[in-house]
Amino acid sequence: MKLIFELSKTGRAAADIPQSDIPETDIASFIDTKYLRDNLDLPEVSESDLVRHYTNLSRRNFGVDLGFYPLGSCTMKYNPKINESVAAFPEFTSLHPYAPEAFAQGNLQLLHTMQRILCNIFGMVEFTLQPAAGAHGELTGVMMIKKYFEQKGENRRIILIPDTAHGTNPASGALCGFETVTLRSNNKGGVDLEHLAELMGEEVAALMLTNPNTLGLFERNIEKVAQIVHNKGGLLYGDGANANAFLGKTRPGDLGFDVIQLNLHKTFSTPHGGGGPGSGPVGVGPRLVDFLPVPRIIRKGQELCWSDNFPHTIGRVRAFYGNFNVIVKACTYIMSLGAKGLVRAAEIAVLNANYIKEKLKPYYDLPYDRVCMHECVFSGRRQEAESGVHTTDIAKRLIDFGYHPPTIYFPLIVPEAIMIEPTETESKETLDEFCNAMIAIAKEAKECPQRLKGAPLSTSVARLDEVLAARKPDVVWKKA
Amino acid sequence: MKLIFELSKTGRAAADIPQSDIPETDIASFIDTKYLRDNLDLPEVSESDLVRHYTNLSRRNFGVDLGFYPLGSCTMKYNPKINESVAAFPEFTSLHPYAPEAFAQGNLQLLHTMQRILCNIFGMVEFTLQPAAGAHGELTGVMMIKKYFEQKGENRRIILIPDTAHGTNPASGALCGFETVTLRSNNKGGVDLEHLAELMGEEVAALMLTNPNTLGLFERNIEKVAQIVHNKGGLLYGDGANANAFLGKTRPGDLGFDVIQLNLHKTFSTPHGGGGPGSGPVGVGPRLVDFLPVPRIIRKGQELCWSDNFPHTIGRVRAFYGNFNVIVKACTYIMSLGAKGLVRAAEIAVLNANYIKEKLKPYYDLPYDRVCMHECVFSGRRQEAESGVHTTDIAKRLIDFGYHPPTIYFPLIVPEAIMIEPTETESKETLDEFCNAMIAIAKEAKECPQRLKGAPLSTSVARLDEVLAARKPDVVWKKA
Amino acid sequence: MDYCPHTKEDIAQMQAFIGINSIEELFADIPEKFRLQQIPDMSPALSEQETVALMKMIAGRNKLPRLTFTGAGAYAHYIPAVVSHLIGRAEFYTAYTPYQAEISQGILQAIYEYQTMIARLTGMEIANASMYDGASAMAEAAVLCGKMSGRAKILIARSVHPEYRRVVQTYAWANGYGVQEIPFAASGQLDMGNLYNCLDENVAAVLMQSPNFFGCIEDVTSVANAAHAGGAFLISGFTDGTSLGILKPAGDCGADFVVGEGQSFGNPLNYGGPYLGIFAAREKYMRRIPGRLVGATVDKKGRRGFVLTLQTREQHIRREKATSNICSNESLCALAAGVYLAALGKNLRKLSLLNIYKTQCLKARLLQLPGWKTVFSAPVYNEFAVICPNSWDINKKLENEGVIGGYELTKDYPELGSSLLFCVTELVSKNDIDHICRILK
Amino acid sequence: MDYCPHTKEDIAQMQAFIGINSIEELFADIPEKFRLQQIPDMSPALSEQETVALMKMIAGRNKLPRLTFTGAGAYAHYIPAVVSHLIGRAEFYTAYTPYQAEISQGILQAIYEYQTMIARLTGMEIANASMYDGASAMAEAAVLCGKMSGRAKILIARSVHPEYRRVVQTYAWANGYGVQEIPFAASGQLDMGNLYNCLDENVAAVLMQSPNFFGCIEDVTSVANAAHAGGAFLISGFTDGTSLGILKPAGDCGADFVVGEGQSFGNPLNYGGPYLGIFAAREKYMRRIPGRLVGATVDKKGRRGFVLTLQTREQHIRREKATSNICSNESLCALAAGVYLAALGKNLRKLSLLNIYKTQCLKARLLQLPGWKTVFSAPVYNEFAVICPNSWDINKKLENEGVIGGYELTKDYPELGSSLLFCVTELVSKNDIDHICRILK
Ligand SMILES: Cc1ncc(COP(=O)(O)O)c(C=O)c1O
Ligand SMILES: Cc1ncc(COP(=O)(O)O)c(C=O)c1O
Repeated sequence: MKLIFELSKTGRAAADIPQSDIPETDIASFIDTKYLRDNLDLPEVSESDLVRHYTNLSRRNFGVDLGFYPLGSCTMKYNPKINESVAAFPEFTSLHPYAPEAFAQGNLQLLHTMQRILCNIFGMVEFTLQPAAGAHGELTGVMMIKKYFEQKGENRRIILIPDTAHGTNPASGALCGFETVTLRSNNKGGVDLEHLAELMGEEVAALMLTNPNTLGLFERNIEKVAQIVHNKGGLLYGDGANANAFLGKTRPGDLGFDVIQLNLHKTFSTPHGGGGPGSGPVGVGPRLVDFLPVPRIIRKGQELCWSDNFPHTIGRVRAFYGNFNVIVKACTYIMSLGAKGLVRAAEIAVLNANYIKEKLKPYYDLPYDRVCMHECVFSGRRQEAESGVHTTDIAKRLIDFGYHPPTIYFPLIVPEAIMIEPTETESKETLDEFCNAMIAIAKEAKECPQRLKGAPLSTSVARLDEVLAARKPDVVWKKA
Repeated sequence: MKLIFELSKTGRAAADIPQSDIPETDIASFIDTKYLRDNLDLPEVSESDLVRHYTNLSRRNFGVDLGFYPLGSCTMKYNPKINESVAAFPEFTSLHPYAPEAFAQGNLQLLHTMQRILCNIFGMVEFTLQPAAGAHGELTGVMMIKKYFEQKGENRRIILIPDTAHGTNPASGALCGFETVTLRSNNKGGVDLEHLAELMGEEVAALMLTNPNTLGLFERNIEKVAQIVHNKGGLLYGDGANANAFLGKTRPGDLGFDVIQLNLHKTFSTPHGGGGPGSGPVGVGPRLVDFLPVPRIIRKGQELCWSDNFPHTIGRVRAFYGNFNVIVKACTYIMSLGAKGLVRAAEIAVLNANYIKEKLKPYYDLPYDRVCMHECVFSGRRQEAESGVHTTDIAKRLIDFGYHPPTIYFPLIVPEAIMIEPTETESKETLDEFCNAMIAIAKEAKECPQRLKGAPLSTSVARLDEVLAARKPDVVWKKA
Repeated sequence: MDYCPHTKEDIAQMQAFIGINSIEELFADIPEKFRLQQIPDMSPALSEQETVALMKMIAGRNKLPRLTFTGAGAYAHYIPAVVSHLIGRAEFYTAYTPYQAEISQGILQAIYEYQTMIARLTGMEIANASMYDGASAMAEAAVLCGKMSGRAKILIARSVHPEYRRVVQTYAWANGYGVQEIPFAASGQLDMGNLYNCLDENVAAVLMQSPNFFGCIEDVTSVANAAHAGGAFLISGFTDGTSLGILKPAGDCGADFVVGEGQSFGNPLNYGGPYLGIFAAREKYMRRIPGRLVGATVDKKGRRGFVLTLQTREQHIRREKATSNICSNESLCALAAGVYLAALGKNLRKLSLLNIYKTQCLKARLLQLPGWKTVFSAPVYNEFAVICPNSWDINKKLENEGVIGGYELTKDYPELGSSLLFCVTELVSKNDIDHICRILK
Repeated sequence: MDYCPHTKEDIAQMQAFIGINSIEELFADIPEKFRLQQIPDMSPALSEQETVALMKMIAGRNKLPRLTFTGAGAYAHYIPAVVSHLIGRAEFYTAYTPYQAEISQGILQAIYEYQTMIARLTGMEIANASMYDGASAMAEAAVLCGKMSGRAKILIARSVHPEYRRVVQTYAWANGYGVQEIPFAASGQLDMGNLYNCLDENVAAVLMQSPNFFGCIEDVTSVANAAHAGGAFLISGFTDGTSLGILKPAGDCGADFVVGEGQSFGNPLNYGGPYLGIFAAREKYMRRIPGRLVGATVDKKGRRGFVLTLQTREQHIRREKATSNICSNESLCALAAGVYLAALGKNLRKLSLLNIYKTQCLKARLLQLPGWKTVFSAPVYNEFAVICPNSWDINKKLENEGVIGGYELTKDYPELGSSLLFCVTELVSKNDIDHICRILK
């Protein structure tokens, strides 16, 4: 397809500007021309060209609304349409963040309710809704940990991170000036308790744990893990990206987590938007409440208001209050499901993952053969060994079968990893058909590996040259 | 793709029903069970399945938002998104048609304004917005004609219809009990005046004329035509489906038309919805005002109200007031374009059609080689003679080039007709590319006619067996 | 704003190619004396922002009610969010009639599915792709019966929606048919005795609705038997389509045609339109019915596909001999209905029940008010008629509280005196019922 | 409502296949004592209709203003209807990050186009695929400059948005950097004298906005020269992105990084989010910047295509050595911005002018009120500060008329005393200006 710039023609515009109802004056009388730009090189297209361009682009994109999207660690569940409709209410979309609180009582109630609900679900004392995504929440959490020890006058410069952790965990630690040290997993895919005990010292601020972890496995020794960390005065950070696995089954607060970030855009069904916006609320236990970012919602008589008046706060991690409109969608979802619906979501998500795990076990290597939670992680090493086919090839071939590929090559400790998260919104029929495709591909890998290496065949472009893209980066179009 | 019924599974539902806040009672205590049904065989699918089903179906459909759609006589212009947004205002969508007029002053103002505007544009005395589509408007117009003569005590049972007319014209006459007689066209594609004079007698109620006609040609002798009809006491009916050609250039009322129906879904940019809803307002000159359908809008003091109090009315042609929400879109469009924009639309529509005509003239037969209005009609007879390729084959091959085919085999007086209406919203680039495709196809027709006969190659299904469909009609799915 | 992408240079190049000096030359066929320079009394163009502001202002002159208790042929139901999201897909709503099947499989399959759902819902063998609305669907069915039977009289129950009767009257008049009304009995149902008397050899069809305009459920089977005994067709309609979730469909009662308004299925009130006419029939009439039909077939490779079929019935082929003049129908509304019905599935029955419970609750409560009396004895779905002290005052009282009250029956049925027709759907809560009873006390 | 399609039989079959008797067995890894039976204090499930009613009720507790004169980092602009129609395409909004390029060409190409538009608009060579918001974009740029320079001090103009300063402060603290404020001069622009004094060899970067928080246009070129002379980077931001339609972009003035809030481009106010952080840079920093980058490349057949590129900068590859921890960004908001900018094209300049005319009009009118005085002398875009008798009273007066007045500067700038920051965009008409002047008279 052409680029929007290649459609451009001088003199066209899709959006028009009203005539001024105020006499137009020479701009130079207001602003010295040295401050003015002399060219504005934006595309000039008609409305119809614009609409066709983006509509046709959309048709080259795969979304959950088209089919199964078992991207592990991403919880690509169905995004209910009612969430979109509610979030589009003009009352929610059109208020300025600095609208006097008297204008915004509905919004404040929604945010406040959401905080209370999240506390109930996750067993935390308080939540902030300010962070814009999961990683932003991690950063916020780690900042609070830093502040906590600063406040206590302890200089702890290390954060422990399991080798299964998502890349954002070490990166968040680093962006906060911590040194990160890798914690080994044991052969069951859980925390190696001995290694933890060994690493855990007075210099260690926290352990960042994802539970269930990125192998889709629940940390059976969570109580011991928390003890070891807490006994040395450290804090336990929870990456809640996988919260879909345990809604209503257990609560991180009860398990000993001092702080946890959520990904509303995973667990609570808000759409991912092709990469965002998300929302990454952070919940804290009693130790960290004082350090939450400001502003926080407080009650003044009948009214809810914003307050900056928390002296120990880490400050702010972004302007305004968070990705409000995303939170509206998550809140709508939670209200729809209610107590039982959330539990059922977790149960069916776990059931679905175990079903896939059992179905595909005979065909793909399963490095950790135990009950999994919301996702299961296979390895393509058998295919690699047998016929030189890589996990990438398997993934690309799935596209031809009409599926979005699973997450691949993550977690790093599984070679040729294939990480499948079906979520609860997929039917048994869908899982069966998907498994049949996976089984067919395993067969193809043996019988005609070339077909996999040539995949996908059904898309507008074939496999793209990523090496070229990185070697000669072209990230901004220039007229030839 | 599977049918929605083939996805169905007992126990699923995409939409749920609230719990009753009123005690549930045995239904039989209210309604004798003999009145109750015992089965309800609707599809049972989850919301996600539902969304995927219809989203994937939509992707097997071609709309104006995907590309050029030069369907002659259908005026497939771009459907501005602002029309959709305005029509979705809850104030417009959520009022009951029997809401007291005090609740509906906005709607009434909109309808009233629309009537006035249409009168201005078309030079008529009054408009009704009740008919639901063009053909419904025709029927309404013909009914008024019938009533007019009934009122005058004249028994006129014939309606004259040119051989170029759209099928709805004779069908509308027939649905009103008239006998229809075909009027020949002359060799310039206009009305054969002698034949008209010959046919026009005391038994003839009206001539139904489309101007510009379905050859895209303006009736140069319109003044004489009107004279001949009027001199014999007949009325002149105008099929306004082609009004896009003359907005602001001339007015049917001035040309002598006594009644005209419009197709808002063509001329005024409202989307066709895959076949409807449309809207077919009917405008009348002084002779027919009394016969307009009821209710009509009247002013009572400050308020606008509905009134049934028109004794000579034909009555009603549908319930309520017309396709209100479609009218909102058309009104929004008219307000956007304003006086000059409407004229420009007509001018560019005509320019575009003539441009295509000139570009393709060397490659396809042009039966009437004169300046055309909003559309041009070619014939595929050269290709037929040269290589046995039919207009259908040319049309299907265009699909592979990314275009919706033009209207084909209409008007009936042109053999192998190819009727191209580009509309004003298509750019020169689009026309050039389309013409290049048409030229390439003309070449293919010569060089490898088989490719055309096998077209389309790029669609989810190839050419379908229409004969089988008609011979063994399967219009309702039955479980195998 | 206009939507022409043409730059000055484009126009110049195109003029040069055509060989003209100005666009005006292209309009030379319009006789000079009729040539216009501008549209009189038209406002100038507006930018999009200004257009929105203007239309918001007009919309703002409407007053949205807090509650609506009027049904009478148009019904306020909850519409699941999926409906607008799906019919808002540009590929659906910016397409024309699917004349080119290969690139129209989306709407064709969806309409085929709609036809199937409607046939099942109405208890009929076939259904078409939609008519303009319920009233015109009934009128076209009546005309068809006239043509098929060669008989010139149409009997219509007085308990059919008044506007439908008027539309039938208009179409019948245009075709030279007479229309006669069959009164209702004290039960609110059609007066069978009178029907027998009227059923002579001149009667083409009997037209009725169940639920009828008063909300009363008719004994369709008996009417069908009577009509058939008299050699007439039975055309049976309904008011609120959601009643089909629980009521025995007319198809199961012997009707030859089932027609009705499909608005209740996922289409907003929209101040009366666009709605969609449901038209279902016995299979044997397939080649006689009006409107489009989508049929299943196969492509060259044997794959299932869908096409517009039996087009020889239609005006663009058969012209004056067509079964109807209909061309554009209400496709997108039918799509909405299909999505709605597929979304609810068997829950449509639950919805029907909810409508009944709530209706019975309001009815019981209103009848406790002094001077309020029930009118009819027949069972009802979600509408019921009441006699009340001063219907006009009552509605004004409600109006002042932002509530649209019952439909005033007196206009169309002076014989009923001061009476209102109330409608209660799932959108009305028990609190709402309490609320209006409080207003009326 | 829950969205699980599973029937009882499905579950039974799946359990049997897995070899369990109840789903509960799958949760055996959760130690018994931590196992929950239900979520405390949670309300039961609601049907969709009830959910909508509840959310409508909550929404209804907001009061929508008739007019908004507050900008201060979030701007009310007219959003063309195309934007929501296009970003509402399900293929866009229900997709994840485009890790699998072959089935994600839509969003990849759209973001590549967005990057190009942003680079052109800001006068920079490259731009990334978006950050969380303007404030965090500025903070990440500051941290990056600290890392690249090995210097530990950040200078930030006091005329930068107060919340941005606070965010920078937080990120800087977390990374062990110090932040120092540069005051503003009487003109409202950054105090150059003070800047020169502060620019020692410890300074990693100078941070500013133009227009700045007071709406004043800064002399970015002079600041850039000063910063560079001191061996520091210049990070320049802006407040309302539409100002870029007419103002010389910081890239053309020598800035090393241009960051800012992109909300003005087609994203609704949304009570503060989601918005999008714009991040543009000189090409030479391409391998150091945070966030995703889409790059053009070719497929096996030489066709142009797009991929996420330079991912080795990112956390999922580089982990603790990544240039940032950012993963999800604000893709859909960036898509909206791209659609908006492509829709306006060169009309963005007209829009800027309209904002300026209207702003100047309000300013002139307000300064006629007794006791109202101008604060700064520098030219402004669409915001301006005024000293006025009692800012709190004035805003209350406006509030009572449903108008959101100016931003109260006193909170963040006590040195300015009673003062308001007014913002005027194209949504404000001359009548509106008359209206509020009448209220304030
Ligand atoms: C386990 C885990 N943690 C954190 C994140 C980061 O979340 P976000 O993309 O919202 O920043 C992800 C996202 O993929 C994740 O899978
Ligand atoms: C010339 C002409 N007249 C009438 C009609 C009928 O209009 P509608 O489809 O709105 O009933 C059409 C539609 O194609 C037409 O082209």
